[in-house]
Amino acid sequence: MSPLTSLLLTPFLGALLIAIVPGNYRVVHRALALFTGLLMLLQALVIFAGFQGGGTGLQFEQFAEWIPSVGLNYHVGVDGLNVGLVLMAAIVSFAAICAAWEVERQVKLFYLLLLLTTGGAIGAFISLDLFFLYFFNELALVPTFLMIGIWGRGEQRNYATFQITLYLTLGALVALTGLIALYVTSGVNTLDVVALKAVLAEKPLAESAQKLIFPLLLLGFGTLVGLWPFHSWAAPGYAAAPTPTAMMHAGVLKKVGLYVLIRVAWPFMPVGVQEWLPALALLCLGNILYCGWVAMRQRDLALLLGNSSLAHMGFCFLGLASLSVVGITGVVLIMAAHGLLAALSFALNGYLHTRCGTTDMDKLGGLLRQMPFIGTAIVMAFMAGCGLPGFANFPGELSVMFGAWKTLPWFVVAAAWGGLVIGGVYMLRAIRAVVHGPAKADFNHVGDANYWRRLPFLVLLAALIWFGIRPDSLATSIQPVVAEIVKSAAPTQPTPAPAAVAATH
Amino acid sequence: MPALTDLLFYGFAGLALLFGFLCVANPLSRNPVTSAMFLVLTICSLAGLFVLLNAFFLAAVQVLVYAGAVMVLFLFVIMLLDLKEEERRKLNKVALGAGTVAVAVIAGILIRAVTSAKPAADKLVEGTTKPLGRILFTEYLLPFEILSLLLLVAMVGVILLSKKELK
Amino acid sequence: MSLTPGLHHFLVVSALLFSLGLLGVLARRNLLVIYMGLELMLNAANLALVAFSRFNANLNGQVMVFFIITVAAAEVAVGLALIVALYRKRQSAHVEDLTSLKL
Amino acid sequence: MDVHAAHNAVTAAAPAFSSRPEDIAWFILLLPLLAAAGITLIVRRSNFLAATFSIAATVTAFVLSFVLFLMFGVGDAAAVTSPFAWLHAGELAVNLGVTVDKLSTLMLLVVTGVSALVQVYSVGYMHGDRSFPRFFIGLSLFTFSMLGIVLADNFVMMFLFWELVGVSSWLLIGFWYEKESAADAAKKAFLTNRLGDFGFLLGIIIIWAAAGTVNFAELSQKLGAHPDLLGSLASVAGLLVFMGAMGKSAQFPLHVWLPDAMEGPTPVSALIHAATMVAAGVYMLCRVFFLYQVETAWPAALAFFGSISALDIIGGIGAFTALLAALMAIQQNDIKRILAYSTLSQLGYMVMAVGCGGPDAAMYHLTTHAGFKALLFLGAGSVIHACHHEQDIWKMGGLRKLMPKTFLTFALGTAALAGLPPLSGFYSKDAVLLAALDNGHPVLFGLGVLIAAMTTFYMLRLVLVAFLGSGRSEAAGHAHESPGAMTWPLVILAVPSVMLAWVPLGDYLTHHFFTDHGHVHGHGSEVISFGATISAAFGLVNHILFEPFNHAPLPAFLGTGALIIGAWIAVTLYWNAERDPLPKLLGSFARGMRNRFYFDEIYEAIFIPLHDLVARLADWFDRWVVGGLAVRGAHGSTELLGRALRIVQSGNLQTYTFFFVAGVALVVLIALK
Repeated sequence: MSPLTSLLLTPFLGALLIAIVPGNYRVVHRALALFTGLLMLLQALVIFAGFQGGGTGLQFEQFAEWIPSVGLNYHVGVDGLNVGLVLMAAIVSFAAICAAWEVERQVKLFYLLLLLTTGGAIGAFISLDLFFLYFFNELALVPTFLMIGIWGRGEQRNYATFQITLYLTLGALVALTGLIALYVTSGVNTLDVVALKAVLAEKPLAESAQKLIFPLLLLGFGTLVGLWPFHSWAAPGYAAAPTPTAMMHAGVLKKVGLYVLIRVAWPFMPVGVQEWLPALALLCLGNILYCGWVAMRQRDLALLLGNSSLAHMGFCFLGLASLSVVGITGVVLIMAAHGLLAALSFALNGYLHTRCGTTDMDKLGGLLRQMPFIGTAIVMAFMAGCGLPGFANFPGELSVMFGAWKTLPWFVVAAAWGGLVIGGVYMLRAIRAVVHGPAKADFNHVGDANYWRRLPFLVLLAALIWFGIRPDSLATSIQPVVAEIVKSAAPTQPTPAPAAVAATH
Repeated sequence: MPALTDLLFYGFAGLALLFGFLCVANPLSRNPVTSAMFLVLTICSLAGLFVLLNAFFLAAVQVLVYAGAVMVLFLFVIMLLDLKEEERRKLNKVALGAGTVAVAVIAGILIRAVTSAKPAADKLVEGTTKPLGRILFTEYLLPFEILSLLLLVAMVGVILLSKKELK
Repeated sequence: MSLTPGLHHFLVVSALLFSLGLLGVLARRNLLVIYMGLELMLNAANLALVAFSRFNANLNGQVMVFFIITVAAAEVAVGLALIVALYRKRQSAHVEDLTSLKL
Repeated sequence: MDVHAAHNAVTAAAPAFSSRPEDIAWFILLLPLLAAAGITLIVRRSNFLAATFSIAATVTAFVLSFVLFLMFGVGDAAAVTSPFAWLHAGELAVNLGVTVDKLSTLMLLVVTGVSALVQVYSVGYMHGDRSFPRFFIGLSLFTFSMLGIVLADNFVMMFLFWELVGVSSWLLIGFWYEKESAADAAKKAFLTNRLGDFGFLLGIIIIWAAAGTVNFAELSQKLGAHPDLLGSLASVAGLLVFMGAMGKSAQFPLHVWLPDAMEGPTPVSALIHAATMVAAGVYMLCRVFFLYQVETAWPAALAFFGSISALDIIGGIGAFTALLAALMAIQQNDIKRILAYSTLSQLGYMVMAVGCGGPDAAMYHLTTHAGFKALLFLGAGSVIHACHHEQDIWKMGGLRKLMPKTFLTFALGTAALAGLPPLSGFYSKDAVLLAALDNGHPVLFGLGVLIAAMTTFYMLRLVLVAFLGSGRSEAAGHAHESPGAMTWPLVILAVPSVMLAWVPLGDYLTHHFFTDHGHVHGHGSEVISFGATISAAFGLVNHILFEPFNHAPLPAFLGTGALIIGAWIAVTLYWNAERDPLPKLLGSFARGMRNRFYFDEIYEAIFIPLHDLVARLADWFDRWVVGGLAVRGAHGSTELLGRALRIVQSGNLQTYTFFFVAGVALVVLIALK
């Protein structure tokens, strides 16, 4: 059995165990969930460490035929593209399980749903079969709707729940239509990504079909990521979600959409990509600039973080639109980095919410005095959020901007403005409002996190800093895979050597 | 010269329709007891029609079950509920009109459909107890047993529903 | 269509009887009378089935009627029990008073 | 450039990591980081250990820097690097490496030296602060980031540390974060720097896109071989990179953060705003000076610039900043703000020197300035400490007798800043003026002389008001000399303020910048080894001291003349003055100077609201058009339809039956058709 399969089974087994234990053994549920999370983290670390970077081949692959009549198989494996994402998902899951300590009501059900989400996310990242890709994504999404609805907070909870459910379900539906259309028009009876890739390399889809299917996938999965203007579910949804859910959703589930786009849409539909690239470039500005500006105006920390996370997704779309090895490598780097960062930010936001009772920035202030650890973590997280070097986001955003310059120079200017200036403005304002300023007496009773509660923050921070200092530990694995994707996505357009560019000037 | 059976058919059919009409839309009385009584009469007329169709067993069952058991139930309930109110209520003219129209339409459609169909071969079959029992206990054994179960369930349900406190 | 009663004649009677039952269901307000209308409609169907059975020379239709009568009996029992229960709760057996399905 | 080749080079270099002497630079770089980490993780609760860790690390770094300086700075060893793979994605290859050459070793000495002294000083100044260890964490982090800039061998690494300097300065300026003004000042500093970084990053991207590398050595080589490599964006790229310097070195129009940043503790002001962070911009310009030696080229949209080069614009901005800041400094009353504007002005001077094509002069002035400005700031801190955090010079006075050590060192620093021969400031200022004159910028030269006079004027005003005369407040009357931890750094810093120029520093720098290109100023063309320097130093004292007057008399004499005029006006106006006579003399112009010519107000009134307005519009759009019209509209119309259909749901059984029957009738009709 591949270690990937055991990693995938772990959360489901954990959920099963939790389901068996009666509802009033709260401690047992927590311990089981935590143990499951730890086990996943360790397995993911082993997989990441055992991964041989530098090639394009799949590793830890496992294949089992299931329904041959429709070409549906259980096929898992990692290459450079998803190995880092699997690790990120495991880290975030572990942190989310730790952060779920704050849940007081219906603990058993919550852990059950959380572990389902976790398993779904891991499954979506490692599956190499269109059906399972979609299935696991939905398996992860549906429990989040329930969690927001049942354990959510704030007056807008119901509205937000409905909004996020409808948006994401519709998005998934559009994406499903695209995937089915892809399956049907490919004409080969297989849902296997690897097999499809081989077939489509020989016999590409008809151009008209590509031009129709590509936008379905782009908009469908784009909605799951929060592509402008299908983004308005995100900020209120995250504000209403319980902390672990927000962490999982903003951190991991959002990335699944991007991952599928890179894995399926880009390499399989080069003509579609070319056709829709300008539109995508424009939309990503909506994310980077517009959502950044919106974030500047927010007075609620959760809404600010939600919009900021949308702005980061804009960088991913810009990198995708750049269609360059540098840019798309940057996208994958951002995906891993932003997963950690979003989880960290929402964990902190949740901590503030449970302890201070509010995330309204006008009411908070001076918290660095009362809670030095949390305050420092907030500073670090928000600094990472505005692209500070040393944290994992920086190399990703840097690569995206470098990669996009040749084809989309003005977009890069806008992105740099959005990332450096707008991002700096709202993050600094948030830091100023939340942790700086005179300490407020209201929060005198509010304690700093104890050693146990620090665990999720420390885990996430450590990962963020590690990938910030050693981006190559991801990039060397990502790059060959991305190079292959770019080659198949833009076969007519060989990336010019720098010398050639210089000569044309 | 029409045969006696033909006359009997027209007689029973006319009676059935007349009593049916009086059961649901008696212009003289809106008392449910009256309706129930006319329903008994309609059913008896139908039993007559069944006899004309050689379904002797069913005719007997019809009278026994409907006119006997079901109608007694109806009457019991009517007595139990003591429904005097019906008389005081105003007749909803609009509803009556709409209902009549709808019914007329349905009736028209049905009759047109029936009369436009091809007539079937006129063969004879005896609906006596013996062949009916044979087929019932061979070919239709399983449905028959299921039906008994249904009756049991209905019985349990009724007992539960009729208990004083509904929880 | 000849005057000698054939299948058509029985079916027409059945259709008319059915319509009368429907009229009762639609126009009357008393739950019990509505129920009687329903019984009428069932009987109309029975008549049609028996007629089919007679003119098609097999007993399947009659078996079906037998089942229908049994089910109808059960249905009447349950339905009347429901009406009684409802009356206990609402002090009315009048459809106009039973509008709790309305949003 | 070929990625694999670079990668191979990296792996090839890796085994040799510990065996090469230049790898000492890595230790220098990492020592302060280790100190910061050590304090954070281990000794966070102990003031004494925190200070010890931090100071020990910085002093060790200083000693190692000195070793490195002897090995690579003195003598003619080539610049060497040991790359360490950081990010490889497609054609983008970034290796972290260190540059060890004359320029960086000198700067290493400056940074570690000043940092070490500031840290020692802080032990006294910050005594009793509840966040004492945090302060040293911040200082160590800052030193680390600054050393990163100094040692960076490529643009991306420089940008990386550039940002880190920004954030560590934010930490330090906002050290007293509970004070609203300090927190705001930190935010402002960071954001203003971010604006500069925006341009810097774009500049780096343009250069990479055209040249295919971000490595300084490779870039320099490529640009040397093909001066037109950057194409039509050459000058734009240069200016964009300069934008980074504009932010860090607080050049107009991004100068507004620096005076506000005085909200930080005074040692921070000394470290950040005298010797390191603000110098980073100038250092960077010098490091990438090859970028400005390419052919001037503008894209079609900017063709109206014609033959004006990026350097000309840089020089102009530098001179303008210098003049503006000097004017502002004249009417400030806060002792730290005077020094802040003075720093601004001197930075403008350095940038002007770079713009005039004299990076050697700029670096020269940077080095000497680091010494005496740190001295002045620390002296000011000593005064503030003594006067119980009183910063208004008009409430001081008569401190000369109460704080003799501080006064003496402060006066020396003032003299050096004013450019009194033979103190260090005179020589570096002379080099700047000479660079302007030699490279054909007479206007800038004239401005430089004017600013020199103004510098003398406002510095003397400060000294006369604060130290001489009689005490004007109780705090000033009860002032007492600061503890040894604070005065000793002053004394130590006074040494380079006086004598730095007595070693042939100018020639050293000139040698670095211009030997490659074969045109050499002055007499320092011969290779100087360390031993020779020592022996020559004494022999050449006479020669060096009077060299400016002999070699290029015009700037030397004019500079000295400016000094005398400035001093004369200052003494006339402020000797024993009780109130400032200037507002009366100059009227509204003085008010303008005092209010910094309303730049902050203009920014606050125009640019910030403009950006906020866009944000407000976006938010409005999001709330009402996307969130309202689109989302709520879709949901609202669905709900409206639901309400309409709800009318059908009357709850009446018979109505339902009616519809049911109608439906059946329809179906039957259709089925029978």
